Amino acid sequence: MNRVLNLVHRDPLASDDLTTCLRLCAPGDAVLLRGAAVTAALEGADCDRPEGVRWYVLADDLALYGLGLRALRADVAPIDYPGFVQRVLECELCQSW
Amino acid sequence: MNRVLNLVHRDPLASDDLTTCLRLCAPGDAVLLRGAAVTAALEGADCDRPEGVRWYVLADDLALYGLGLRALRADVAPIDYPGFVQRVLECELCQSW
Amino acid sequence: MSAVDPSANRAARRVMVVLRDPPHGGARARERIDLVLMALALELEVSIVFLGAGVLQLLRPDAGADSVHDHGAALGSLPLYGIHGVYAEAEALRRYRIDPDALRLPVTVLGAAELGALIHRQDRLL
Amino acid sequence: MSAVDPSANRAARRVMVVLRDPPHGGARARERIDLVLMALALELEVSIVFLGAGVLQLLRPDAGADSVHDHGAALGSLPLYGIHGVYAEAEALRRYRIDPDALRLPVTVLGAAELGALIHRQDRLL
Amino acid sequence: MVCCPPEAVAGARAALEFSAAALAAGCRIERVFFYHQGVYTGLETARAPSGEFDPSQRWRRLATEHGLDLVLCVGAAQRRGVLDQALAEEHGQAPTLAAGFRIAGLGSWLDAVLAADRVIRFEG
Amino acid sequence: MVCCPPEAVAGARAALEFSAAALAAGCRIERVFFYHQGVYTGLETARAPSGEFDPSQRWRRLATEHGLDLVLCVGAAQRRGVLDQALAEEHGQAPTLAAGFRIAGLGSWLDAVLAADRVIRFEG
Repeated sequence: MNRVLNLVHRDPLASDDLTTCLRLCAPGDAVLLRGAAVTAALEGADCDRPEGVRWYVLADDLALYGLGLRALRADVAPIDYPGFVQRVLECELCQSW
Repeated sequence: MNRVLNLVHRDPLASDDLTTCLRLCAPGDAVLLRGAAVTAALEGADCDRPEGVRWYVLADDLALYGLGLRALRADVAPIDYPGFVQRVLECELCQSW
Repeated sequence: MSAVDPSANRAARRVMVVLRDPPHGGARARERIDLVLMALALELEVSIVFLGAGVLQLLRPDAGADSVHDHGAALGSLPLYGIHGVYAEAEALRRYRIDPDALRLPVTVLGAAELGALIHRQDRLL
Repeated sequence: MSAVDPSANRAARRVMVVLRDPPHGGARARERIDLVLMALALELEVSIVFLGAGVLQLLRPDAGADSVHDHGAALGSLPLYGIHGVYAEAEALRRYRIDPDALRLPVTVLGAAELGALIHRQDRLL
Repeated sequence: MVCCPPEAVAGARAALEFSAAALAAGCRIERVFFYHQGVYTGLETARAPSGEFDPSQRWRRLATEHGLDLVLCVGAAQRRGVLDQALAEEHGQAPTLAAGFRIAGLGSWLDAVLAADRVIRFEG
Repeated sequence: MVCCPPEAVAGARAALEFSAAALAAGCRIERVFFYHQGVYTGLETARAPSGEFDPSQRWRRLATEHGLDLVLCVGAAQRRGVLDQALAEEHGQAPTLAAGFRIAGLGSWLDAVLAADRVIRFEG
């Protein structure tokens, strides 16, 4: 079974991208939050947490949105672009939402 | 107090436009569903119904989306373009979402 | 993008296209189907899955509706070109109250778990 | 658009601009502010209200963030040009966990009912 | 104000059909102003595939019949590469503005807003 | 595959920075394919306001440094008015394709998809 890296960019409070994506996730998959979706990485953000799914947030976009100094969810790891590349290489598949 | 005609075009299942719009409605206002938002006019559609707000759906777009023969909510009136013009003239203000 | 060692991935043949765009809201929905047609022309094993508002593409405009930009012909031709699978998410059909027997294209309705499994068996997501 | 009788509506002076676009997702957020600036230049009584994802415009990019397309300068200048009111929806600030005291522009936080009342008192919604 | 790109068929069609119905009802249309991605409606080189709804051509026809003023916002147009003769010369480019449209500032839109009884914005 | 228009700064920047990081990590980039509204990145007459992030220019620079192949989808480009010399002649228009980009079919994208280990799509 191939692992999927899910790229989510729309704000989950204004779109259904993230919830749709999470419905289809399997253990071993990853979710990378970028663009306005970085808001879902903040501490207290309300979303499903399917088991075995790794969470990342693009640190550059957190900073761009002025959220770089805010506390993040404990299960979300901030990454830079080289980290983004590594996450892509770790997963066989990539799905953009 | 001026009345507002609200034009909503995004699918309420995929965006927060309609719920935001309804939060700000007052009695006497109108909501006109067009584009992918026509899905909210179907019988059984789940959304807030603020008191005193009139609901319309653009019949052309219902037909375009292949929903013209489906049962509609009892509180939503299908209108054509001349009807759209009349609704605009009835309200002093118009807000597009 | 390729890792440094261009390995034996020429056998990538099972591809899936996820279709989530509502129709008539832009050229995206239609252009995603063009991509499906091209993958079929290259004789890949192509599956498509309609998710969320994408299931609205499966409805035929009413007779008499101004035919502005209907990509129904392209959609309808997919079985002729040997598409491997056409799937729709049960949850999406339920939320949009769409009867799976009245669609312009025969679809296999799947739950999220089965759909997830299917996605994870692909070689590429386009 | 005008009804047949072009009546005494030259006095339309109270205008409101609703800002709902998240920043950095396109030129829309910035272009909506251009419209606010133009209305101010014509000496209208201009109010703006940040709704939904629009409240993200009120955050200043972190120091050191690549300044790609920051329309903060334009936003910050609004009080200088005599903007009448700057409002943000309490519910939006709460959902995005934004502290109203740490914004790039002083805002008046209002509930949906008060905001609704304000909207209904305008002469034009731009 | 038309804010949707020409490829957004439902939005583009609604703006057109609404305008035609308003004229038929005896209303006067002060100005049709294209903003945001709506300015792509006036890009001369773009062409809807044959058989598809073509907003650019339809606006031109309605404008000719009723003397409508079709205006693209200058800032939005420049950013997106729709240039009239003057802008093209300024940037050392070839003009790309379709016949029937002109380019002007946001002020020209606000003038129309204040002159008219109603203002309607068409999105997506 | 880049699907976001150049004005979508966050998306355009992510695609660029990701590509640069992938090259730095020793990956090979088979092809950069612009689809949907992404084709506006190759529109010669468009210009980001000064001081703003300019995806078109940034892609051109990265391509020159690393020999990248920047390709616009022919169907998507024609619909949106981005024409190379050949398309322009066909339509009796002036070309509008920016230097550094070329136009080709979806087949050229799928070739790259099959030749590469990974395919990534950048939206909004």
